[in-house]
Amino acid sequence: MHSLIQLSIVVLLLPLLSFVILIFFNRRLPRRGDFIGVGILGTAFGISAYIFWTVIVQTYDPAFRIAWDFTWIDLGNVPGVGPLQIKMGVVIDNLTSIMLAMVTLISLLVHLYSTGYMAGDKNYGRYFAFLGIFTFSMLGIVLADNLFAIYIFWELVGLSSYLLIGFFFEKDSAADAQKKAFLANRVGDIGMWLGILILYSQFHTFSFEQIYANLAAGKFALSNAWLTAAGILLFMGCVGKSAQFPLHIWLPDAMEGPTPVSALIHAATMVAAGVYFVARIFVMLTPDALHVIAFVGACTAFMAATIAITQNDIKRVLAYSTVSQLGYMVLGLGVGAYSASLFHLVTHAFFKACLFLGSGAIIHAMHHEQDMRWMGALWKKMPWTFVTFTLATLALAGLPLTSGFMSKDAILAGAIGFAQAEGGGIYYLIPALGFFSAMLTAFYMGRQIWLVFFGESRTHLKPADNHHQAHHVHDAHAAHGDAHHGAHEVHEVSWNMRAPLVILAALSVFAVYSPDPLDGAKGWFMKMIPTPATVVGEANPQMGSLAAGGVTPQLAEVVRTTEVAPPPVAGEHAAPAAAHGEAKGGHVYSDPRQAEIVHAGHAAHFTAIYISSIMVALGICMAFVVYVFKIIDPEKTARLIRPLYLFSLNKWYWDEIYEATFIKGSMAIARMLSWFDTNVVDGIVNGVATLVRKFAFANDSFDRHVVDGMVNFTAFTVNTTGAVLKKLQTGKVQTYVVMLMLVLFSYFVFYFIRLIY
Amino acid sequence: MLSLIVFLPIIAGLVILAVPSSQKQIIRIVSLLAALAQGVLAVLIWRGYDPSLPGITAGAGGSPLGSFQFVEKVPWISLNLGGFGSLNIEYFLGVDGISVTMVILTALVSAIGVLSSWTIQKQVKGYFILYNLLASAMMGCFVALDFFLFYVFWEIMLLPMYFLIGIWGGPNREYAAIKFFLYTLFGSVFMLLVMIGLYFSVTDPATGLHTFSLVAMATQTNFNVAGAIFAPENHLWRQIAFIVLFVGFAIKVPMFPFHTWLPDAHVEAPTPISVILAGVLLKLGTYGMIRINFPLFPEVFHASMYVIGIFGAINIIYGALCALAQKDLKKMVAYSSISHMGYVLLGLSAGNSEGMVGALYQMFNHGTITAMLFLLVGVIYDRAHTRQIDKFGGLASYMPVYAAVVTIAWFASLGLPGLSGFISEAFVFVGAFSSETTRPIAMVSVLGIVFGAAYLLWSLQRMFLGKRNDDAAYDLVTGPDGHEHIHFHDWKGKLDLDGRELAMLVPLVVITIFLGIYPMPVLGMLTSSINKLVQVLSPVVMSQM
Amino acid sequence: MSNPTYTVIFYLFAAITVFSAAFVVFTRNVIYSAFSLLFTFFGVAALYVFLSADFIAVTQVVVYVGGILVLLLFGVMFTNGIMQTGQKSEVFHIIPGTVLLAGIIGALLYTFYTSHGWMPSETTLQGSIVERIGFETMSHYVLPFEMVSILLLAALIGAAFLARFDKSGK
Amino acid sequence: MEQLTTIGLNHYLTISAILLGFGLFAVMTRKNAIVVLMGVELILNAANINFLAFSKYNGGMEGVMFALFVIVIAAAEAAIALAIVINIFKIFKSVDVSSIDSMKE
Repeated sequence: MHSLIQLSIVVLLLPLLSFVILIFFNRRLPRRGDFIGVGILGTAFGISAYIFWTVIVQTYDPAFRIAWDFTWIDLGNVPGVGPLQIKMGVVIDNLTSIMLAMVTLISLLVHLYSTGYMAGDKNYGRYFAFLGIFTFSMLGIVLADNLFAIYIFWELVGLSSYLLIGFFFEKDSAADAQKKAFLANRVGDIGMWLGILILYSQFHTFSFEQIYANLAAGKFALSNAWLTAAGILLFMGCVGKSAQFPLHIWLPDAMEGPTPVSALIHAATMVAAGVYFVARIFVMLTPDALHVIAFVGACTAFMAATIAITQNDIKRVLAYSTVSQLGYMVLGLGVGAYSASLFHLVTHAFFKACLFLGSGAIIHAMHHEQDMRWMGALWKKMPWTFVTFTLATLALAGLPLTSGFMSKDAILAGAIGFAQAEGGGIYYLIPALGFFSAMLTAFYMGRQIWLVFFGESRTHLKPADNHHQAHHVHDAHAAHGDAHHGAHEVHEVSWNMRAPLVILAALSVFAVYSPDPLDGAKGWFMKMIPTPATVVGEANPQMGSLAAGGVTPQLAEVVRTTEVAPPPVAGEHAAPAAAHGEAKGGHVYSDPRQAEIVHAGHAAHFTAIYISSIMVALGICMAFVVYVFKIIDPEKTARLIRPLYLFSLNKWYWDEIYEATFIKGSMAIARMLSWFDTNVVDGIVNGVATLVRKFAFANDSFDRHVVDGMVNFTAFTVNTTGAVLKKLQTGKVQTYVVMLMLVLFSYFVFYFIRLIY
Repeated sequence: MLSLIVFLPIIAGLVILAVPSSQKQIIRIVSLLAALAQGVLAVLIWRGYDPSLPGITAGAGGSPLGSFQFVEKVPWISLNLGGFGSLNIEYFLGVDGISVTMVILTALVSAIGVLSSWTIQKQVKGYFILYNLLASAMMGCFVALDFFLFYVFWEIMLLPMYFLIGIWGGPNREYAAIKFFLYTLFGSVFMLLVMIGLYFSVTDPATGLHTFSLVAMATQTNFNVAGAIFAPENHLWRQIAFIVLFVGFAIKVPMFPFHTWLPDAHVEAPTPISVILAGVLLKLGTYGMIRINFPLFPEVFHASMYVIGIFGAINIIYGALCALAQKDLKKMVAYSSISHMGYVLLGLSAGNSEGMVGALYQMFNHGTITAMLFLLVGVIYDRAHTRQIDKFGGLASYMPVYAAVVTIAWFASLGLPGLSGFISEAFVFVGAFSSETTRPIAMVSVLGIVFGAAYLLWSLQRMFLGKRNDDAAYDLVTGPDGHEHIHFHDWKGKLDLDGRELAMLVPLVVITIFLGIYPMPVLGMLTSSINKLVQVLSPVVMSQM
Repeated sequence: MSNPTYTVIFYLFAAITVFSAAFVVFTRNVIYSAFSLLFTFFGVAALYVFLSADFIAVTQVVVYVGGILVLLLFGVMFTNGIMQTGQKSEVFHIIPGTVLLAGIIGALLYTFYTSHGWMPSETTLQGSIVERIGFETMSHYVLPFEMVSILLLAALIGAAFLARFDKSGK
Repeated sequence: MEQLTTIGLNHYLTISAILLGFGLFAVMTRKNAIVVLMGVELILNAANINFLAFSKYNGGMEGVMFALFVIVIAAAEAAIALAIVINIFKIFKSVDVSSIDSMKE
């Protein structure tokens, strides 16, 4: 076993240890054991950082990959299949090591932050336990080398998400939200599970490596449509977990959970797991499946952005922006901008965590006020928060010199390239939606910054009953909140909440990822995470032989480039590709479609930068026009386009639609079936019983009148005969003897008559 | 060994017979000791079991030894029936992978049932005598390898169950008991006919005589009596026999549309009987299918896989939807049992190793998980004297340990990874999907996962989360320490789980978690038997005959 | 068996048997009946000797004469005072009785003498058979023998029980 | 004449038949229970003669053994019967069989 594998397993198990210790002993430990959670996560992050250092910095090899597995379930010699084992294992490659470091870092920061934010909660220890099991599950997803393990940890993050969303379970809204989140995820999960089943039913293995090798060898016996279906179904898992349209509805509600949880789970890591998973299965997605993914991503990005502009709750705005950004990532994967998508995943994780933690700090300082309409003028009171929050906002909006700028532009460039490669038409809708969403993002983030940090303080404008309610629902914090409440003083948060903000904001700067602020492709990240070669290309039978010959599917290097890549395309784009970065220079894509998209994407790089900068500038200008200079009154505008405004405010009415169709429908069917069960099925049973009873009664009367009648008739006959014969019965023994002898004698007589005749 | 594990409870019952009925505690302790001894024996059997021997059919030379383990085989009834030939019934016990897991499950659930019976106050002596009789009969069913012996145990089981529901049950107990009794009797009467037909169709290769031995029956070449009713060429009668047996077992499972006795029986039965009923008795239906129905008529099984699968899917989705609509917690759990047994049927219908392993493992897990669910329902019923979901709310704040265990049990039931139910459900789906026949059914059945989550989470929310309902079955009082507590009317015991309840639940929780993380202790015993069974059932083997 | 002495002696005993039996049946006095029965038993015993069954003959004398007859006499004495006039007993069903008596005897005799179905064996029983009886009793008939002994015991107890004085009845 | 002088099976059977007839007559006609019993004894003796006669002319031991058993059973029968008679006498103060007709009811 490789030492890195051993270390990664230690990293995986440490948060579980934290969970076990805290769930059983939190009440017996000083400070409810929060130091255990923080300490263990610190250790885990240390080890992860070491892995990161070894893999990314020291090895610096795009093809780096080590794997280890063990037999988890041994099914013996299965008839028709042969020896069959279900294996569990760990794989470490560049992506894994980056994700490990990212997850443990953010988790550590959130742990640290929570020591301040959650202080005084009655279930303080349990909270850290839940964070532990979440981190464990998330690391499991990151490290897993097979679909089954991913599915297991997938559900486990669902569980931890469920537990943490419902942490304040005494609130009905929290209880509703946790149930909604779990069920929406389950819907996605059954799709994912069916996708896994399609693959398993063909290859009898869950391992990525073996599935891809088999696929590349062309051993998929079903039609290509099944493969596309498998891809889309697996993507459904991502739809659920990453809150893509149409299962995005749970994520905004999930903000009922504590804010650090929102930062960790519902912004930075868990929701990104969907994207990570699609990246893992990227090589087996057929072009058709990718198209579906791209459109879903684009729709999600656009829809969530339109909703975000009208939300008033500070966390909801961020939630919808998360959905929108996840849409970007999914869009990126769909269009084939694999590296860019994952790049955006990481950058987004940091700046969105920063935003959420920042909003948490604001909420904490505002005594659990979440409505932006009653905030304002906080920048002086909370300078640290203001600076970090603004930095992260810039990254989210995609302004130059930030990490978000690089990653978002790479995705949009990929989208343009994709549209070009696919031949335009409807495919231009995808980059168009992307750019439009970028503008909306800039607008609503500008709105948020202004409403929260600038202008006048509007705390006093809040309607009283509303105000009261806000406290009421957070009664978990009542004791803590009241201590500050009397002062009504908004102040900067303590160091343990500030430090994470600073670290995360620092990680949102371009320099961490790339020396060139305009081009992420020059940075280490995109070099380390190259686009893998597809294993399902329809055009290349040679691929099969190659992959079967032992080339790992993740590798993009292909020996026989000339045979495979169409010369015109390669020639046309070779120069720009080389110009845009030597990272791709050595790689020539085996799949012509993939190659074309990547090269077109590189060609479109600057186009994307121009367009998106314009869009972002436009968005910010709009925000300034509306909120800073107040040239346009937002309320008047809202009245003017009231239907649209309501449409956005009510989140496109998705909740209502689902409520009316699926939930009501399910309940109606359930009630109907229950009625059917008690009245029809059971009714038949009882009816049969009644019939049998009726028959028994009929039988009884038949018995009494007919059968018994005959018996009675016989008895009557016997009675009358007996009256005659009674006379013969004297009761004297000797009479009977005489009769006996008479009978005997009559036998003699009979005998003699026989003898004579 | 097997005789001992089967008859230990009866011995305990005889001992109890000698104890005066006023000595309730002694009666309980005797029962508990018997159950614990049974558990020890089960552990010994588990440790002594060699997972490499396949079972299902006879080993080399037609001898059950070398294939089955812990075999006990002595002639039992030998009657000369003149023109009908002779009747040879054997006392034939033995275990293979399929039954050994069920033996362990039965021992476990019986012991927990005894603990759960501690609260029974009415006619304790009679109760425990019947209980021990039931425990013996169940165990006997799982280890009997002679069809006649199996049938005897099968019928013996009915009687105590009838009285246990009919005397110690809820308000509508007579109706439920009679329904249960008639339903199962209906199934078993036809089973008797098929059994006799089988006897005259099969010979034991070792002796050349007719036999009731299920081991001999599982090999199709032993159906060598010319012109017999179930001879291989007699397709129609074999199909009829299969259907009749299947219905007999399906009633026990219970399979839609024969399931309506189950909610009634569960709602009326006292908690320990519900535990036994759901934990062990339902398994007898599917066990009978695996042990008797399928290997004896493999070609009919093969032809009817699709139909069985459809019934499985109906069970899964129908049960889950019905559970969603229930207002009575126990009824909901009962319907969840129907739903979960649907997974077993679906896995069996797949006819491949993954599906069968999943089905068998699901049987084991459903035994432990549903036992847990019913115990938990019993806990709250003891306190509140109601099971209406609407009558609770916010319990998690006041009974944290109970809420935690409920959460684990509920999540185990909905198939959360890391808990044992997940692995079995996953394998059922893997198997059903891998089989060409049942693939469409599997695709529909996965909806059951969502509905399963829906009803469980919804009930969890309504009972445990949020705040106390206005018409809840308990009062909110402020204790001397200033904290709010709840108070159940006329409940004197501990508010949260007490020691006895923890003693019942903690082993189940531990087993559920352990088998969810590392399933091989149970799966390892199953695999070789299942692979053998799949071989016996596969059409390739049949065509070679 | 054409020895005339033998024949004569046979007829003598046959006559004793038949006539004393007739006297048993037809006399009105019970005591006379009983004593007449004594002769019948002796006659029959003598006939047994003719039939080579000497052991049975002895048994006949011992059991019937020594046992049963004494019992009968006791019975007579228990139920009637000795030498009472009430010892005379009435006759009942005289006509059907007589008819049947004649008819049955006649029918039997007619059967014996008209049917020639009797085919005596070549070897008849000769000499004493005591030893053979002992042997048969202990071998072939050991189970009936044992059962008879049980029967006797039961009869003994039963008789004692039935005939006991009912003290509480007083 | 030869038939009369040569004693054979039929002679014994004749005696047996006559004894049976007398016995039956006694059982049928006599009112005194004791005499009825005597009739029974006659019948038994008739049977015994038959057994022994057939046994002699068949050359086997079966008849002899049966005769022996009959005697034994007769003894038992006599004891029981007399006990019953004594009981009847106790109850009805009479041994008149014709007056005992409680079986009629």
